[in-house]
Formats: sequence, structure tokens, C-alpha cells
Amino acid sequence: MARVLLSGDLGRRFADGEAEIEVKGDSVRHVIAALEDLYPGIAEVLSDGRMAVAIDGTIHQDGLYEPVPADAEVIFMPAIGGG
Amino acid sequence: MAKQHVNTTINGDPVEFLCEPDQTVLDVLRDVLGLTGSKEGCGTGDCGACSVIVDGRLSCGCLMLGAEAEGREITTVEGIAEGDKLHPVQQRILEEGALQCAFCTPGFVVAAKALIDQNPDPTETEARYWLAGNLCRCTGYDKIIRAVMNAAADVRGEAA
Amino acid sequence: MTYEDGKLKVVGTRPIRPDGVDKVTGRANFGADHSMPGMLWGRILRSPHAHARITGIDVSKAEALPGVKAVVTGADMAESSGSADAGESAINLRDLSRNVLAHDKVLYDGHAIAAIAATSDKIAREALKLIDVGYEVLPHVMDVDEAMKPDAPLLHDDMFTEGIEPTPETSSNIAKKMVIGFGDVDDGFAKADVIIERTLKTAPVHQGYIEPHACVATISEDGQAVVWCSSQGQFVIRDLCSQLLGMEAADVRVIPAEIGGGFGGKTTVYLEPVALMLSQKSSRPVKMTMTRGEVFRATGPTSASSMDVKIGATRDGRITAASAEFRFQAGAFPGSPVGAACMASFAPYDLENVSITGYDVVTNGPKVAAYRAPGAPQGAYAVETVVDELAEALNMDPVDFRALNGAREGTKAPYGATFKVVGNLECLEATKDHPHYKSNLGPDQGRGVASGFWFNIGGQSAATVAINPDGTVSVVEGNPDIGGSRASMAMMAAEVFGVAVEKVRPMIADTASIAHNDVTGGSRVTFATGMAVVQASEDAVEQLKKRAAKMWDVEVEDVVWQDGAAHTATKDAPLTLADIAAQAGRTGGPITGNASINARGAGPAFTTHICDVEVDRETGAVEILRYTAIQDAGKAIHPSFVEGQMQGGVAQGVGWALNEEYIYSTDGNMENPGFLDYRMPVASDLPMIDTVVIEVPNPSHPFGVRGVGEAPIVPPLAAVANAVYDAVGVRMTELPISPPRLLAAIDAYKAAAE
Amino acid sequence: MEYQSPGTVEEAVSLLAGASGTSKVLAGGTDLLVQLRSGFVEPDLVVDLKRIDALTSITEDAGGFRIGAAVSCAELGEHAALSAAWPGIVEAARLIGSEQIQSRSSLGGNLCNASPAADTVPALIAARAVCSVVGPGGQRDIPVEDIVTAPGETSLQPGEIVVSLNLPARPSRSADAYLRFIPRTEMDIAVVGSGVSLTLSEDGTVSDAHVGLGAVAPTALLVSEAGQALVGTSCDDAALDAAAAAASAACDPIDDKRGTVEYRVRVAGVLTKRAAAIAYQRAGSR
Repeated sequence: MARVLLSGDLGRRFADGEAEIEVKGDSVRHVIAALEDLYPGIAEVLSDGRMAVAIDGTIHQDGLYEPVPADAEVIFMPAIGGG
Repeated sequence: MAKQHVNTTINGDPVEFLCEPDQTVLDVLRDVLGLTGSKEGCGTGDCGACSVIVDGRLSCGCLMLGAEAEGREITTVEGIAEGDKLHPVQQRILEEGALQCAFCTPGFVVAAKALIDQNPDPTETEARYWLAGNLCRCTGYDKIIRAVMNAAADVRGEAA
Repeated sequence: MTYEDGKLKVVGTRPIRPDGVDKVTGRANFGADHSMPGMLWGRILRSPHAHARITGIDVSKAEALPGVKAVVTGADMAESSGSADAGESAINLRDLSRNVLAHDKVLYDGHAIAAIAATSDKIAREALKLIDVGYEVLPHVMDVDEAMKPDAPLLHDDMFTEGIEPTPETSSNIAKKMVIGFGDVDDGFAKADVIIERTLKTAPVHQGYIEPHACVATISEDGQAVVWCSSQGQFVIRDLCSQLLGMEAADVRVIPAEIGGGFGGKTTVYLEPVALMLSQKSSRPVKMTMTRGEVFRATGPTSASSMDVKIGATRDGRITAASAEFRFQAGAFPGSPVGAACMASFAPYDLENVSITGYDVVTNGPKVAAYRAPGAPQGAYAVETVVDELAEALNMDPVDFRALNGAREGTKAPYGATFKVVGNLECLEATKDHPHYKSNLGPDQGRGVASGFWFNIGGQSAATVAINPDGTVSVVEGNPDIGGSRASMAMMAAEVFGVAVEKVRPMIADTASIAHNDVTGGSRVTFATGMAVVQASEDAVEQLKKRAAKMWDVEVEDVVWQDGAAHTATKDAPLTLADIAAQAGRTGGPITGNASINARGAGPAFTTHICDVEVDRETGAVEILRYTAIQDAGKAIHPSFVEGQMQGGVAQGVGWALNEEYIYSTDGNMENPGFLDYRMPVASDLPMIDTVVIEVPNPSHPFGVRGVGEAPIVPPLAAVANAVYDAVGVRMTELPISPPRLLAAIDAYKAAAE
Repeated sequence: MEYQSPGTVEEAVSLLAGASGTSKVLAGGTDLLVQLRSGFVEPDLVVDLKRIDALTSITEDAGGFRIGAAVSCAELGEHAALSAAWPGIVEAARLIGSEQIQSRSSLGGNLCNASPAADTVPALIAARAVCSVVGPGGQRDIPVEDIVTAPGETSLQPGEIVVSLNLPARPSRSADAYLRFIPRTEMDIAVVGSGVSLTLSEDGTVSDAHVGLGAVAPTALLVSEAGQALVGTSCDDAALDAAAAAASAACDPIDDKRGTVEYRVRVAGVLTKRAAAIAYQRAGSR
């Protein structure tokens, strides 16, 4: 199971206020699909090109197909532009 | 309108060129003579990237008309090294990593040579005020000033 | 494979960079140094108005001027929408197209409207004056807070604030709202003994690279184009040009010239698509350069900001809650770095309850572009000022207070992710122990400290290593060398091969010669491209071992690679790189190593700065007396260039804090578009900048590298402001701390004290 | 645009007087070329004065100096006698821009560009310098404070050029000083400039004093009240404060991208006080 943390107001806006959700999924794509089943409409937001994902502290700017280890911490957040 | 016919000396070689009356020495060096070592960073004399030496004086190539070069002795960055022997200021900048993007480096090389020619033992403050006309945005100046002072020591023949 | 720190022979030394001699002799070719036979000169007509509808553009008189060969306007740009994946963050093509050449509205002073190509620069400039543009001037808004008001002039009728559900009906200048954070800040503030709350503002500032934008573009009748330009990424130039002009990527070959500084400002396109269109219309190569005035008026500064920060702590110095609202100016089109500001500003702190709201707000200024750790310097200025004030209120040493609350391994960052091994506490400790921090100060002198953080990015890199017949090595990679990265690539490859660094020559390939590479930016090159170069070199070493095994007729498992040669137990003499390379033809053909990766595990960088200032109470002038920057680099590949990044970041930060700002007239025109009155630090403004490189290795990189390029610009704004407070007791909550502003504040402080 | 480089004053005057359309004089060019490139001026004729000896030489006569209008600021700095006699004027000249700028910029150019913030003009005013001007109508002398009439405008008639700036002879115990305020340490245009020139009598009190201010009014100002405040004093704090107050009172500045009205008024006083103290100290050591 992956521990998804919806930071800031993502939970309030798209997941009935839930901030931490446990879902099954061995890749970011599957985690998003699982979240979509629980909260229809959230997938579009989480896979928007301007979102990045952090898996156990490592940030991936484009991590849709990244593997998600068991009991990993998965956080979605705005993508970062470098200077 | 008729172009200006100019005879001058650049890096020790006699050079003859035609230029528009309102073309600057920098425009001539770069667009007429193909010497692209001098750079245009602002075109208003505020950045020093176009530094050249005219009759022994450090000047901005962008604030001089090509026509004013008649009969003058001009040194550009391309003329600072002697054959394959780099000037100590060029060598020190390389050895001490006193360059990053290096767009300002040609201007600093020319300005630092002019400084050392005039003041063989500059203090840090003297070097910083002399080089205040050369803008650099990458290095924060620290390594450039150290390289210039060490180069001055090399020219004086002392170990830095 | 990882490399033990103790056994390194090349990494950590300070060789001369391979491209150095060309750079000190003037041979190196930058964007404007390239010319072609039959080349035309291109110039752009720019809006004199901050906000106006274009009612008509008549180019007939301009086209008739002898020597004019082509004219283009926004209408010529293929109507493009959707977004291009530019590697780091999606760019809205529709907005980009409108920024390169205005379509129906001009949105800022300097906004490009039309372009001319002519047989001489003089004729091109003359022709611009013959273009008649009809304007319906509209009211404008520059200030970010003003632009958020409901009655503010609207830039885009079709913009509705994102991040608010349900989507608002009325259009607004607020492009996006976002909230990040966790815990319960109200609960946290209730537990706090001391709470500090401040509003702080910063002005637009420019990256200030000394090289203006420049390119040469040529396109042949069969639609194949070549562009020479100075940029931070030839691949992003190719992708944006091809998508804006409806061309295929393979038909747009971008050759990277040397880049004269970028700092994030050359990660997008301004001139290149226009030069291509002019070349297409004239069937001739076109050179375009910007004047310094155009660079300031029309290329991305970073956001001005208006920020509220509130932090509470208990009597014993533990922060219980932190909240902030960041309002960032995006300029004419959405895209300010407010997201990064929200995520980075509190990152140096181990918080339980944090809530940060960000607003991306359009205004009638040039479209904002990335500027070195985009958003973080503004955010850190606000947070680190309030942290400094809180430490004083608790009468704790500012470094101790930061260490007590410092982020460390296991800390949950404001954006939710948990930090792995990071060097924040090590930097703070080194700060406390540094002689600078313990030295004495004189009258009207003060000391300020501040922390800084940047994420650092991995991203896509491809590298190819070729073994030449004489055993020298050619490394081909795709990232423009903005600060000495050729040297670090050669050093990392040389370490893997076990040969002298002079035996390895790096080359930066054009877009037709290597696979896609993300930009030089995000502090990623030494980390990500370095990783690709190391993997490609390791791949080549495996090939070399196979060839040696074949030459010796032994099993490859019995061959080891050491100090630039293959060794096997049964042979006395090793086979050197040169020996194997000489036989390559016979043992299987040319030897190469390849790697193309999306580098994972970029380690964040933490940094702490100490700044001493002296204030002239009679003029408000601030002098920087001493500056020390302490930063975790994971591993410094070439220490001189790591120190250089730190010193350069400090200088830009000091300029941002003291004198740099966009000054606009009441009619929205920039009043200081030049280096005379846009005052960047000159050599005599700064002391030597001392650097301390902390090395807490990043386990995800073969040599432990963390990006270093962006973190150094984050702390100086606050470090300078905190030092000014320490010197004269005045909290400067608006940048720049220019002499008139500081003198007025000193007077007000004196008056209040009487 | 046509470029001419005459060898004599007469040739220059006739070129300028006979020119149709706009003509511009070129000395160092550090202001003119910026205006040329920006299209701010589009002259039909540019007359380069640098081949005329009278404008490119410094001569001493009877304790005074004749400084050619086209002599570069760098050369002023290298002229030992001038630097010793007029340290204030030379330091003003050596503050303009950078080394690159000072190699070419000239007193004549700095004056005739008619910028309110020109660095050398306050010092020249305090020194009571006089310009030798030659034109179609012959030669005439004009006090330096009467040359500039408004920003960018001078009282020179068509065809007239400034040939030299003449500094008067003075009693031995005289000295001057110039200070300016800029936000950085170099390269900025003066936000405020203050030049003070004074002479001491036997008993060490000030017998004669003049103050020139820059960047605080449409033209540089001769502030006689500030000079008077020093006369008869030994530049003690009270006298310096009085001079400062007089300087501030004379200001008529604007708010612009470099400074506010209040700031310029305030700092004009601060710089006048400091410059007067330096001039007094220099004169005292003579």
C-alpha cells in the first residue's frame, strides 16, 4: 500500500478533505488510477504537466511511470522550474 | 552617404577599412574586420565588455567612432597574448578559475593589462576601482581581483 | 558504481578548463559572434505602451524601403495552443506565441509587435520607424496587490483563477491560487508564546547577464532550418521554435554558441522564432541581437512580490506554527515562480504546522522568466527576516535558533516530502564556529545571517563517449557550459577511465548530434549530465575490458580496469587505453560508451550566509564589509567553480538587496532600462567573498554531487537586511534597501525614539 | 551623418557656422555617442576637436591654468601641478564613470552636455573657472556657471565652441574638494554633487569660499550663501552646519530614478559640510 499525502488544499478540493490516503499501486500511474476510483476528477489534476511527485523524499518532475515501493510515501506538489 | 576611409594600427598590424560615419570602433572591429573578441554588452559605456586600448589608454570601443581610429594604435583582446605565450593575466584567470560564462573576460583581460602597465603593484582597492568599469554577473569579482593581483606580481617577477 | 572519496585522483582538483584559452583570448564564439554570407539584419518594433489593443498594423511603407527584405507580425505566427513539454515545467504555447510577437494586445512597454529584416542594421532600424501601428491605449496595472483588486484593469478577458472550485465566473488577473502545507496552524499559533507577523515586498529584478540575446537563423526552401544562438538549452530552443512555427523537430537544428550568462533567463525563446520567420520570408540568413534596453524592457525579470509571513514559537525557542501568503507578479502572462517560493521558503525548518498560500498574478510588465532558484530568494527574504526577529524576541542567538528548528534527515518539508540526508545542520554548525561569526564589529556596523534551500533538479541527459585511435577520449554531451561544466564533465570521465583530465576532451553537441537534453539550469548539469557522462564512461570501460580480454584471449571476468589500463593476473604488462584503442579495428570496431537517463535522486542544497555591513547614517549608504557563504555541495568536483557559483550568487543577492529594481513611470514605461540606472554591483562595491564548501554526499550520485548553482542567491537578501537591522535598528521590509529609503527609515526610527 | 576632424579652431568654427541641419561637437564622445546610438540625436555633421592643439593641452600661466576643453579627465589626473593646485577639480574629473570613460571624457564635453548632474561643473563653479569661447563673432570669456541654461541647453551661439577652461591664480593657502553621492561606489550618475573651494588668511580663518552644487536643480548652482557661511570662520561645526543649511536651502531638485527631493536636499547639506572640511584641511596643510 502507498501512503499518499495530499499537501495543502489538494485534499480539501479533490478528496473530500482527506489529507492522507492509503491506496494500492506499484507505480505513480497506478496510484493515481486508484485515487481516481475513490475521488473521480482527481486524476486530471495530479497528472497535469505542472505537477511533480515525490516518492520517499525524492522529487520527480515527470514521474508518471515511476515505480512506487511498498509502503512508500507519495506526495504530489507543483513542478519546479530551474533558474 | 560616403563611407569613411580609415588607416589605423590594430594589434601591431596596419589596417585600412571603410566604415559608416556613425559606426563605432566596436562595430568596425566586429562587423567589418571580423575581430569578435570585443563584445557588446550595453552599447553605452557602462559594462566594459568592449574594452580596447587606444594609444595606451583603456577605452570603450562602443563610445568611439570608427573614424576616430585614424592614425591611432588600437589593442584588442586578440592582441594581448604574444604569439602562443599568454599574458600573465590570461594565465592567472585560467589557473584560478576566474571566469564562468566568460563573456566579460575579454574586457577584463584588456582592462587588467592596462592596469598592470600603469600600476605594477596595485592594492586590492586600486584593482577594484580600476576594474569598476567592467561588469561581471557570474563571479562576484573575487577570483578576478585575486587573479589580476597575482598576475601583477608575476609581471613584477615576484612569486605571487 | 560509487567512488571512495579518498582514492579520487582527478575529482576535487582544480585543472584549467578545456575551453579556457579560447575564452581569455577572445576566440570563443558567443551568440552575436556568428555571421553568414548574404546575411540580413533583423530588428523588432516594440510597444511604447504598457497596455493597449492593436487596432491595425500598416507595414507597406516599411516594406517599400530599399534594402528591406522581409517583415513579419504576430499574424504570421501559426496560431498555436496547448503546451510544450520543456522538460522542467510546461510552457503555455499560446501565451509564448503572444509574447514573442503580440497578437491583438500589447501588454507591456517593450512588447514585440513586428520585425524587419534588411541588408543592414541601419536600414532595419530606419524601417521600424515606417511601420504604423494603431493603438487603443488601455489603463494599466503594475503593482501585484493592485492587480489583484476586483476593479483592476484586466489583462486577459479569458483568464479565470485556477485552484478555486467551482471555477469563478468573472475573469481576473489572478491566474492561479495554490495552498501547500500540513498540520493545523491555528492550533500551533495558539500554543505559541511569541508570534511575529510581517509584510514584506520586493521589486522586479533582472538576471543581468552581460550578453544580450542573439541568434543567427537560416532556413532553406525545403524547410530545413539551422539556428546558432546563445541559450541555456539548444533542445528547448528547438522544441519551442518547431512547435511555435509548426515545424518538425528534425528540421530545426540548433547549434549552441557559447552563452554569456543566463541564470534562468535564457531558457525560453524571444528572437529565434522571429529570425526563422524572417529567414523564411527572405530566403536569406538573418542575424538578430537585442540592445541592452530591449533585454531589460522585454525579457523576463523575476517576480516582484508582496508577502505576509507569520511565525510563532514557544519561550524555549521551538517553532509551533508558520504561515505565509505570497503574491507574485507574473508579468503579461501567467507563470511566476510562486509555487517554488511556497515550497522552498520554510524548507530550512522542521515544522509541525505550516500553511502557505500562493497567488500567480498577471501585471503589465514583461513576462517573468526563471531567475536562479526562482521564487526562493523572495520567499527566503520574508521568512528569514521574521525568523531573525523571532530569535531576537526570544533573545536567542540567530544561528542557534535556526539550528534548534533546523530541517534535517527525516524532516517533513513544507511540500510534504521527507528529507533524506541533507547538510543544513552541518552548515549552521560551520557558521557558528566560523571566525567571521565571532569577530567584533564597530559603530554603525551590523551582522546578519540567513539560511537558504533549493531543491536541485535531475532530468533528462544523454552522453556519448568515444575512444579515439590514440587512446584519447571524446565526451559528447548536450548542456551549454555556463560556469565551467566542460571541466567537470572531463574530470568525472577522466576519473572513471583513470587517465589524466587532459586526455579527455568534452564537446557540447547540437540538437542533430545527440538525443534530447534538458536545459542547463535547475542546478542540474554536474548532477544529471555528470551522472550520464559517468555511466557512458563506465559503459566504455566495459567495452575496453572486453577488447582486452579478446586481445589477451582470456575471460573478461579475469580483466580488471585500474589507472587507465586493463590488468589480468596472467599477464605482466597491462593493456593501456592507447594499446586497446590502437587495435579497436581488429577487435570489433570503434569503441563508444553511451548513457541516456532521467537522473533520479537530486539532493537538495542547504546554505547559511553571514553578512557584515556598515551604514552611513547621514546618507543611508550601505557598505558590505565582509561576507561568508557556507554551502553543502555534496561533493565539489571542481572546487574553483563551486566557489565561483557561491560568490556569483552572493553578488547577485547583494545587488537585489541594495540597489537593483525596475523603476516604472506613471504611464508604465521602464525608466532605467540600462546598466547606468539598473545598478548591479561593480567590483568596487564588494569585498572578497569567503566560501566554505561543506560536503555531505548525495548517495544517488556516483561522486556524491548536489547541485550548487542556485542555492547561493537565496540567503543574501535577508542576510543583508538583517545586518542593516543589527547596524541601525531598522527593519527594512521592502527591497531594494536604497539609500533614500534607508535614510528615511533611520529618520523615522529616530523620530519615534524621541 | 558627416564626420570632420579639423586641425584649427578657426576651421572648426567655420565648419560649424557653415553647417546646414544639426551639427554636434565631438570631444571625448562619452555622452554624444550614447545619444547617437539611442537615436536621441541624429546630427548631419559631427566636428571632432581632438586634433586641435589649443583644446588638447594644459598650460600654466601666472599661477592659473588653461585646460583645453578636449583634454581627457585621465590626463588631468596625471598632471602633477594641476592635481596639486586643484585637487577638487581633479577628483571630480576622476569620478566620472570608469577608467575607460575617463580616458576620453573631457571638461568641455562634461560642461556642454549640460546635464544637471555633471560631476566636474560644481567643482569648476566653486573654483570660479571661466570658459574661453570662440565662435564666428570672435573670442569671449564666459563664467562656467553661465554656460548651462537648462538641462541639455547652453548659452553658446551657433558655431561657438568652448576652447579652454581657465582656472584663476589664487593665494597659496587655497584648496578645493569635491564629493558626490552615488548609490554604488562607482559608475553611477551623481544623485548630489558638492564642490567647495576656499582660501585661508594668515590666522587660519577662511578669507574666501565658494560652493557649487550639482544634481539639485535644472543646472549646477553657485551657492554664494553657503560660501559666505564659511568666510571668517575656521570651519568649525557651527560654520559647516550653516554652510550645509545654506546649500540645502538653495536646492530645487526633482524626484527621479536616482533620488527624491527630500533626499537630495538633505544630502546636499551633508556633502557640502564634508567637502568644506576636506578643503579646509587641505588648505591648512599648504
